[in-house]
Amino acid sequence: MKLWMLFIPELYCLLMGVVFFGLAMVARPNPRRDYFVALLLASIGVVVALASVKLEGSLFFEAYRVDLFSQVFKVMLAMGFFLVVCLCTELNGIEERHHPEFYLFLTTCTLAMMMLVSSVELLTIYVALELSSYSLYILVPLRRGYGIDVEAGIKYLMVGATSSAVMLFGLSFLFGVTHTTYVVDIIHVLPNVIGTPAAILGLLLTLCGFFFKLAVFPFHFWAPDVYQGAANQVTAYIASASKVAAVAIIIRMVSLVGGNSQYLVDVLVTLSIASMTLGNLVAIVQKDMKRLLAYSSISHAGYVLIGILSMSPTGYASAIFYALAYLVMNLCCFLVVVKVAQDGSDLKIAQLAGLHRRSPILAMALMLAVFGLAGIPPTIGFTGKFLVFTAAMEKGYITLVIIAMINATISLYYYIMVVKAAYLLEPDVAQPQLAVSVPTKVLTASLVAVMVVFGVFPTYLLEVARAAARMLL
Amino acid sequence: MTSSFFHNPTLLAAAVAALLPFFTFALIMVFTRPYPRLSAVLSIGAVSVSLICAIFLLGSHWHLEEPIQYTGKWMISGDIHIPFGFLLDQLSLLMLTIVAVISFLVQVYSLGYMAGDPGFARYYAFQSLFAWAMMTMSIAPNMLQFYIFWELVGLASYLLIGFYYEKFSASEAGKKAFVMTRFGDIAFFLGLLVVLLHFGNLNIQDMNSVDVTARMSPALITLSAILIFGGVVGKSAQFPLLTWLPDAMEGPTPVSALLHSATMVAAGVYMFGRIFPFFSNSAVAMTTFLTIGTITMLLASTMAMVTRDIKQVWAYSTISQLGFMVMGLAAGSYFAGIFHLTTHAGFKALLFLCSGVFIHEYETNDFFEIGKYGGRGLKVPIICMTLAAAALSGLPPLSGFFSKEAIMGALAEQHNPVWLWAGLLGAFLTAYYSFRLIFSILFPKKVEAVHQAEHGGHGHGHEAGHHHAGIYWVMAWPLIILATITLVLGFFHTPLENFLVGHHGGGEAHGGHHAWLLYVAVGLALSGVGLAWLEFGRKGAPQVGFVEKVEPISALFANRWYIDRFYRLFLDYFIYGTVSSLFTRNDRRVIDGGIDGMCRATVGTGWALSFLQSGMLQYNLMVMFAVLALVALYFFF
Amino acid sequence: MSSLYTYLFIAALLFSLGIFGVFQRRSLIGMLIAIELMLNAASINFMAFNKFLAPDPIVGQIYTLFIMGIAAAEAAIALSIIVALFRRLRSINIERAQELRG
Amino acid sequence: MEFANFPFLSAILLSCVVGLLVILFIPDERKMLIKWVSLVFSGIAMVLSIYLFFAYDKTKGGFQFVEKVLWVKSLGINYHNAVDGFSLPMLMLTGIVLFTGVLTMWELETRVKEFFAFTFLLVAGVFGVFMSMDLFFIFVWYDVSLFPMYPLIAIWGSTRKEYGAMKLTLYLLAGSALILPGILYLFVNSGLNTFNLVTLMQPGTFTPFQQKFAFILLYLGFGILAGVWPFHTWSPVGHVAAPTAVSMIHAGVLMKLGAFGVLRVAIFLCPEGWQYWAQLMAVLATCGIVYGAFVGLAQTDLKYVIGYSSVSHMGIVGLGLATVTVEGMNGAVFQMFAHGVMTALFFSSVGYIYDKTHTKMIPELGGMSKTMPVASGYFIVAALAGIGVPCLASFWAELLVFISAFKTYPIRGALAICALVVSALFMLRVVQRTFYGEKRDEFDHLPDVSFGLGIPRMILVAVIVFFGLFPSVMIDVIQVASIPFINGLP
Repeated sequence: MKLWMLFIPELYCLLMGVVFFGLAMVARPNPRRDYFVALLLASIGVVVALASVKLEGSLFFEAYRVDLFSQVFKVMLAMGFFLVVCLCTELNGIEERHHPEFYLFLTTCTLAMMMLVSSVELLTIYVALELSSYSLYILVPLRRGYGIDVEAGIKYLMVGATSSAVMLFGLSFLFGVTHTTYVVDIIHVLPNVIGTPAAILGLLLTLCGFFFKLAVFPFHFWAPDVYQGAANQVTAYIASASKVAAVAIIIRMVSLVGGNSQYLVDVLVTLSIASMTLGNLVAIVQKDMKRLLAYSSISHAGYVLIGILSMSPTGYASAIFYALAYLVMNLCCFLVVVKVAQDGSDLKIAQLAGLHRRSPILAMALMLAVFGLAGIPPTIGFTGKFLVFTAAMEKGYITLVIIAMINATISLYYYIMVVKAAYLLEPDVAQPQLAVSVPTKVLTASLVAVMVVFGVFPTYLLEVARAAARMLL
Repeated sequence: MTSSFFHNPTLLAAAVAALLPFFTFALIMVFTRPYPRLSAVLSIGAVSVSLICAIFLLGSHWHLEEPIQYTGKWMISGDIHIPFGFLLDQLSLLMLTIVAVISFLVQVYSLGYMAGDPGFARYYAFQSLFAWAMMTMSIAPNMLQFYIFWELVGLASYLLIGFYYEKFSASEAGKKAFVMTRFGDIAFFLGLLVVLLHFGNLNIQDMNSVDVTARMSPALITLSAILIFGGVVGKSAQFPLLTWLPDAMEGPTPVSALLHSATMVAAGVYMFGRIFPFFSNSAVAMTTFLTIGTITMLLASTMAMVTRDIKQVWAYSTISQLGFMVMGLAAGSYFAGIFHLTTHAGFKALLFLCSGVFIHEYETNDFFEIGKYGGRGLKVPIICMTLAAAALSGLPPLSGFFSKEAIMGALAEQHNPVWLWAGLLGAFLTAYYSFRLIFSILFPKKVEAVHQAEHGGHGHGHEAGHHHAGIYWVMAWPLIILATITLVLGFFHTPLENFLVGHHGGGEAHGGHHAWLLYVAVGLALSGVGLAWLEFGRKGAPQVGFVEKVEPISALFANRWYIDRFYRLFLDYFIYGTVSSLFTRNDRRVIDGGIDGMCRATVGTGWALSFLQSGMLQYNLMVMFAVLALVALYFFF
Repeated sequence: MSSLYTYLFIAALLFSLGIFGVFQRRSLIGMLIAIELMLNAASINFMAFNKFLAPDPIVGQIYTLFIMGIAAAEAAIALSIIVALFRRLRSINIERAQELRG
Repeated sequence: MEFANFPFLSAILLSCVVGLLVILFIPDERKMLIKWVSLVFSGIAMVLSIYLFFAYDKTKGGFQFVEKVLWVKSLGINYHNAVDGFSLPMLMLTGIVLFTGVLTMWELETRVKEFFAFTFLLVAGVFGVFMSMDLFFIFVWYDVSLFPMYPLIAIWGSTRKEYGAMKLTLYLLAGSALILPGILYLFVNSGLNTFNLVTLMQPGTFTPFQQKFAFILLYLGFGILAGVWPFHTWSPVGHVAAPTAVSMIHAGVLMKLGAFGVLRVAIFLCPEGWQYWAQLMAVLATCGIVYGAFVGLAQTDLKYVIGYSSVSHMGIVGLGLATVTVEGMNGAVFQMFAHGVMTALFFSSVGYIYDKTHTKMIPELGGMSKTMPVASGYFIVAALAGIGVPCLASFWAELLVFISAFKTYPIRGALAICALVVSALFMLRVVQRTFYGEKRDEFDHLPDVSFGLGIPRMILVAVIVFFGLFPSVMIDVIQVASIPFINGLP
């Protein structure tokens, strides 16, 4: 097998980027064409990612590792990309002439994240992370006609740049302590020196950059603004694919410690509880659907951290599972957001009123997705939470689990408010039926099916996640 | 087991007698409610079969040596066995017969009294239920079964007292009866539990054996006896739970007859008799009972002296007679109490049924009014009622005379003469208030023609014209039968005594020991009658009793010694006003309010935290670094 | 004087100055410059660690080069967004951009 | 038995799930068809559950009708269904209440499809909890049965429905916030890597401390749903808000879910914790009994009255469980069943009255016995059952519980027994104010319960009376489970 074959998913993304770049060169805008090209390429991308799941090996002087862990995440990223592209039928939030650029930056971002999950060298990680961030920085202000997008963009950039500067500073300390930039070597060295201030400071500061991606408290400040300010599809992408990549890299970094640092665990526990609580509490008072989802994503970052801070194979596996579950549920929510706010505007929760009449299938999907986010069985969200909590409990963190469950109860409140809006409230002015095309229905139904089926039969996904997690050690 | 069951006529008869009314009840409730006549036929048929069985049983076991007990399992749960079966001994056979007779007569009587009532079928269903509960209770071999049917008796009387449910007072009375007797039942139940836990068995025969004293300490026996007696207090309307019974006459009059004679209230005394040996193990308890009985008897007598309601007079008289029975039993004379229960069943049913005729005829409960309308014109009822009142007063040679003498004899055996004097006073008062009523009806003040005319015009409505005669005689026959019983029952004194206590009642007190007592008692009764004659009977009598002349006492009696008022206040101020409303407020404010407050606090915290997300980028960054610094500090300290 | 800690101290100072600048400057350009300072602090660290500790002498230099390049890209993107913001608000003062909150 | 291998339990679950799916694929407009489909599937569930009750081999005892499929190997999760003497009455109860509930809602016209879909989802969860032998599935089914309550109450409910629905849902799911940690705690500490209840309940699996700790988590968690004082306030509020059938299912079945959870999970797995905390359980239960009765006395809303009577009656269940005796457990399980049927009857008659008169405030009603004799009759029967009149099912349950409670905790038992007077007072007060007295002219034209709508109520009355007259049918089944369990206690 040729070495470059290991790089196929990334190469394919690169190819896609080239295509979109070409489309962007063409003068006359044609959204339909752009959409179908993107859809076609993205679907092939999923196939390519799936096909390369079994690959294993390393590239670029050991700086780049291809294993089950990375490939699983690549599949998730490709899926996320594909699903976001699926949502772009009514890409009304972005000017038509910018559609190719939109796809282009989505592609580069996906490419960067794919590289991120495979990177096992600090510089590679840094470069990949920055590439993905920069693509998003540009995507956010692409929105048309709404004053808030540029503000959101600049805030995103400023917070992001600061965080990455902090991360870089931390990386320098890691380098200083371990004398190497290769993760494989760090794994061997770091657990021995993790007690020293420099090492712990380095790791902590490094994690800041990734926490920023995942929107963990206190690096979450960009999330609500960006979710609200960016176009709906962009938000969907940020909320799903980008979070998945962040989970991957945090798992990678935390696993460096080898479970030796009580201090790091304490920090992670604190941040996790703070994220959950803050996210859930503030979400209660939100009126805007995307802003609500932003706060919910902050709290979910807390839940994922529970799995990660267990620092055990089961913990990492549960975090991987949770990331996947979160991807699916969140995309399902955004599907509804995109379809209900067809003109690309922001969606107020109150605007969901009467959804059960306007489109029963969307209402049902929304309800299931939202209950999934709340962790109600038999959805995949429950299974994810269950696994995460099991992992934490194996380490004896019962207080953490109870706090997390109480948080889940609090979160139920605002999720139910969403369901209530969709199922119970009637709009002030009678709204027309929502035209839901057949492909959309199929997409919705399949998302719902994935949520329920993998919630009820988690075995397969769980085994994959476990196998992936074993690759780390 | 089934085959032996059917080959044994005793068991079969007992089963049929006890269970048949239940099937009628079920049949009527489920199927025949729309057909009143059919329902009545069913019910009366069932009760007459029960009657035949009861008489057969009584007859065939007149010379019973050993009690017959048959038990089957009803429910077994772990160590708790709840059997279902029959205990046939002298007492239960007697009671069974009394219940069957009275039920039968009342049901026949009701054919006339309840004719045309919209709830006719329902009425008969409840009557059957009542009969079933009472009969099964009578022959219960085990106190748990006894308790279960005891409760059902309470239920049936609740349903019947509140039969005219549209009337507020009727439903109120039903509720009152149920809740007040429930109060006693709780004590009863607790007492049974004490026995069950410490004695391990609730079989009536075992409880009555000497084992009890061996297995339970005297204190426990006293405690459990007093608790169990609580049931008697509730059901037999003893002090302090006596006020439900006068209200219970809100039900149809035949129901009162049934309730006051053979079923509901008799159940209490019957229970006393049922486990009489158990009770007599504790002298303290017996003295308590004697006190309660005496208080009850006197209180009720005073109340009866001032009321103008014919049914209430009999209701109070029931209470006072029940007091007598309890006194007799508590004084140690098993036979006296039970004998009085038997005779009382007869004449009290008679009294109520007679009153029912008057009420049905004149549609008023006030006996002065009845007298004015010409109550004495109804020959059969007035004669029967006078007869029954005489029996109630203890005038020879009627049945009441004999039983009362037996009780007096028992009281005279007591060391403390107070009981006897109280008893004699009671006898005097009884005679006085009974004949106060009788004379008021017999010799009314000047009859005003207007009333007559008014009455004749539309007094008792539509049915008067057509069915008058038939209905009248349907109602009259049971009266005549009961009057006969009242007349002759007294002469069965000795056979009954032999039957009940003949073989093991060695140390029974006897009226004969105190010949002087007999004369004193009769004399007092006669003087009571005389006083009533002076005040109500003779020509130009003032028709105002001596008590009624003293306003405060009269008010005290008329208000039932303010016992009801006290309960009302207790309920309003303590139960509703304090406990219930405090709990409710606690529930709304503290418990529920606490939860709501927690939720509101959560939302409020969310609102407060949302200010963390200020629009100002640099504040956000500062928070970010501040937290980072804190985390780092945590590491160094 | 030229021990590792000197460099680390300078880097830390630079980093702190950068943080201070980010907090203090209301102008977006100023904040961007402050962030550059923080990046430079990281670069100094890399160089210093590389010089004093690491076996491979060029890692730190490579890092620094990459950081410079990436920072340039970042500056370009940031400036373009700042321009867009300026078009909308007629200002590059961050205090003016406070529409998103809560 | 030739049917021994037929998966009856899964068939019950499937009848709910398939019913749900079929309903989802019927167009909204075919309302009658939806109702008939619901009726048929709920009928199947009921018949199967009753069949199981009588087909259970009492001489053999233990868990029967076992179905076991490996679900998630790495976590030791099995799809494992079985029934014993404790769960059989509950299954039967669920079947009966579901069927009668569907019949009760026959006149529903708004959003019929969604209503029955949610109902089936809920009931599937309930059945699942009652038959599952795997902690994971118990929890899953438990949550599945809770969340449909929100839409069911919020959409079809009445008084303060959104508030009530939200409160109920949050409160109950807050309970599961304690249950899940409890379950996971046991799972992790057993070291057996299995969620299988039968394996975990072997003596010696958990240390006494672990049992005490886990028990209190599980007891409080499940206890919230069982209406344990002082966590009961969701119940009156929720009952008042819920539509008739939902109240029936909720008060009738769902509250039992909590008590059953305490029994099946907390008590089965942590018997020593049970004995340790029994004192506390008894105190809370007694508080609930007394308190519920007194608060019920002050209510003016019919449904509130029933809600508080449920608190009181569920206190009896708690008291029975707290005695740690065979009689107590028998009584508690019997009481769950009896109370379920009784409350269902309560709510079905109140629901009917409310549908017709549009009020359930006691002062606004009165003389209903004249206006609607049949509907009132059903209520009165339920009220009598609630008072504990003999020969109605709940009497026996209360008798057993009180006997054992008095034996174990004389003072608390006596207090609880005394509360019977209060409960009699408040029930009869309601009956008197609502059904007796002068009839009101404004309700004259209202129809009484028709024969069709009477069927579900007749079934319920028949069940109450049947088990009131033949309590041993029930007790014999229950004690097949309770006697070995108590004897096996350390």
